[in-house]
Amino acid sequence: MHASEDFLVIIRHAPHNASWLREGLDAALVAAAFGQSVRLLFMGEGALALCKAQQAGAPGQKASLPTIDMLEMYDIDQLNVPVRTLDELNIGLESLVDGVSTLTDAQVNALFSQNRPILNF
Amino acid sequence: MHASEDFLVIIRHAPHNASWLREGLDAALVAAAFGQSVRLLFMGEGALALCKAQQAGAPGQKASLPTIDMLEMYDIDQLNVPVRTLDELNIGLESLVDGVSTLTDAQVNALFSQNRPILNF
Amino acid sequence: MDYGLLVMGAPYSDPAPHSALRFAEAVLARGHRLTGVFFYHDGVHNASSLMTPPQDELNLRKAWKALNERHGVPLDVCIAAALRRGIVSEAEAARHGHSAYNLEAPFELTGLGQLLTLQQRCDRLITFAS
Amino acid sequence: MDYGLLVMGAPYSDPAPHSALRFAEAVLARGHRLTGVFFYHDGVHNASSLMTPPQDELNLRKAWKALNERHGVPLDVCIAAALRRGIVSEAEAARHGHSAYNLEAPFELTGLGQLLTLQQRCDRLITFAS
Amino acid sequence: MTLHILTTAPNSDPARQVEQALNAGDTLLLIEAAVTAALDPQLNCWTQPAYTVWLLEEDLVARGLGNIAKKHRLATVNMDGFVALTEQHEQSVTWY
Amino acid sequence: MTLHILTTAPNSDPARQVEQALNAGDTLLLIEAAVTAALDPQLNCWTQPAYTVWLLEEDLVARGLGNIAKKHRLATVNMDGFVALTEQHEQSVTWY
Repeated sequence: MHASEDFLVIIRHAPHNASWLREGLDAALVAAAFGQSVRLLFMGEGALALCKAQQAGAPGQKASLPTIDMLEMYDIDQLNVPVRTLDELNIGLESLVDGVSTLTDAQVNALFSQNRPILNF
Repeated sequence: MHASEDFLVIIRHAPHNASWLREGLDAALVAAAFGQSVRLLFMGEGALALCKAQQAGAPGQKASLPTIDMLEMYDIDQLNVPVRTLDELNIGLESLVDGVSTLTDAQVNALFSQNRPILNF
Repeated sequence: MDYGLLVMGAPYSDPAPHSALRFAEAVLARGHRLTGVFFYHDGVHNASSLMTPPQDELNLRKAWKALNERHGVPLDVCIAAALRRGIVSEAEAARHGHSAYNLEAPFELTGLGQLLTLQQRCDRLITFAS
Repeated sequence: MDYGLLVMGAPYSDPAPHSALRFAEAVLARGHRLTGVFFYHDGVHNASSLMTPPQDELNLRKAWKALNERHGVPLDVCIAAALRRGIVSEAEAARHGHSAYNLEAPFELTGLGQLLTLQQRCDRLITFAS
Repeated sequence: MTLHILTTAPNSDPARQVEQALNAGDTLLLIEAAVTAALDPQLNCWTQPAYTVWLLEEDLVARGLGNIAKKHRLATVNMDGFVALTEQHEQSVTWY
Repeated sequence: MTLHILTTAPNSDPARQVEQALNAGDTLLLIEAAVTAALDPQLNCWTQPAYTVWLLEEDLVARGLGNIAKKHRLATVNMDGFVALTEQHEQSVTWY
């Protein structure tokens, strides 16, 4: 596996729900810091991580939105969400942070047909 | 809450999958040891705990079937499974241990309409 | 009323302990008594004195400890669930030949029977798990 | 071939570490090399030296340790995930003012970068999580 | 009357299971991941008349779904209201 | 060609997600809780021709589903076969 390939990190867990989201995003940031070109795919409840109105949780529970905002600084600008996920959650693109692009079923499928490193959270 | 009431323990987790099943059954045994009359309801994947052909898992992974067999010794003879659960899993009563009784949707519903202690695993 | 809480999720891996703590504060704020908290399943990790979150995050163990100090709430931890998961008191460490331990007062290792006792003594037992 | 494993589940709460161990044995039995195991998320609990399962159950930490002793497989544990969850080495215990620790060799606390390095060095990285 | 507390997303196993347990007159409280039910007013729990459904406000707001719940005119309680619900119901069951 | 490893029951979120990811020619390996798929030969994964599906024998037998899988003529691999599958596929993704 070489640095030039598109490194795919999949986020499937919602914010405030467990440390899966945070630990998945951390892995994406570290991959970027290692010089990989990282693409993030938010599937299922993972798309809720992009909800722009989200806040910190109960006292002491860290918000995850600041980490989403940090992605750009690490040159992670591919934030992909399947159209199917938005339909299933009944959430509109306008509720999400800027810079998210949607993918058709075929495009999601194609992401997995190319040989690249994948981490699935 | 008094000892005379029917204590309901709900098991919803499959064997070998986490300690939920084991820890749920332990709670049922302890309730019985405390003199409660315990009824067990196996919902969803929990019904797989009753599969009579199950064995120990990988080396060192404890089997849960012996615990199921122990229930009778603690006078826990109400092992209930919703018909709906068997249908959803596509599993027949003949694949389960002896002494299991099925419940209609209305009977499941009725279990929750009576005021009794409930532990849900 | 007398309330008891059953907590079955680990800090940081599960929102259940956060919810349980907020609920506990609200129970007391409404003038009820909190008869006890019982930690079972992965909830036993709430008792770990080695828990070391980043400085800007709540230390759940300290939050439970503060609840005990302010309101005398007993914090009972299921011994069978705890030992498997590496949560060990000084006495259990000695018994099993460990040279260290990570559970100390006000948390107490106890049998599952304590959960049944709590349920019988309380008007309400509320479960937190996710 | 060179294999790496990523383990993200806790013993007893999750079947993932059991599957990973059986897979590791099978990898070696087929003549491959096991370049390393990386423990992340709740997988960090595999390293706890206080883990005390009943005598008739496998002690997962000892099984990993045996794998290291027989085949020299490095056992790396993500430090950020571990500290939050109360898994602490002697050095980290000193740094954070704990009087005890529960992670020791052959387990090593390391940064998440080690996972990326493992992925780059291996022909195959297989994830175990449930 | 029972208070059912759901902590998982609307399409999860526990969400299906609690529907089997709910009786007429019961109350369903959605907390943690369950508050994402606010996104879809067509879900069964919002369209049936037999039991009452509440969303936990703090969890809703933390996930950025407060306005969506308001738009869909869904009922919320705060933590104090959660305790009040447990006062009113002799029995509670948590589904997770 | 990718090896997809599923560890959760057939009606779970990850089971739905892996179906979105599977390409023609891929392989799906069902382990741990996913082996309950053996109970229902009508499930999508058994009736489609595009990818190959295997059940992990040890996990099947531990759950008492070995005979049911045999009756339904479903393909199984043991742990050694699991490793062989990873040799044959340059890439693997675990869904949990």
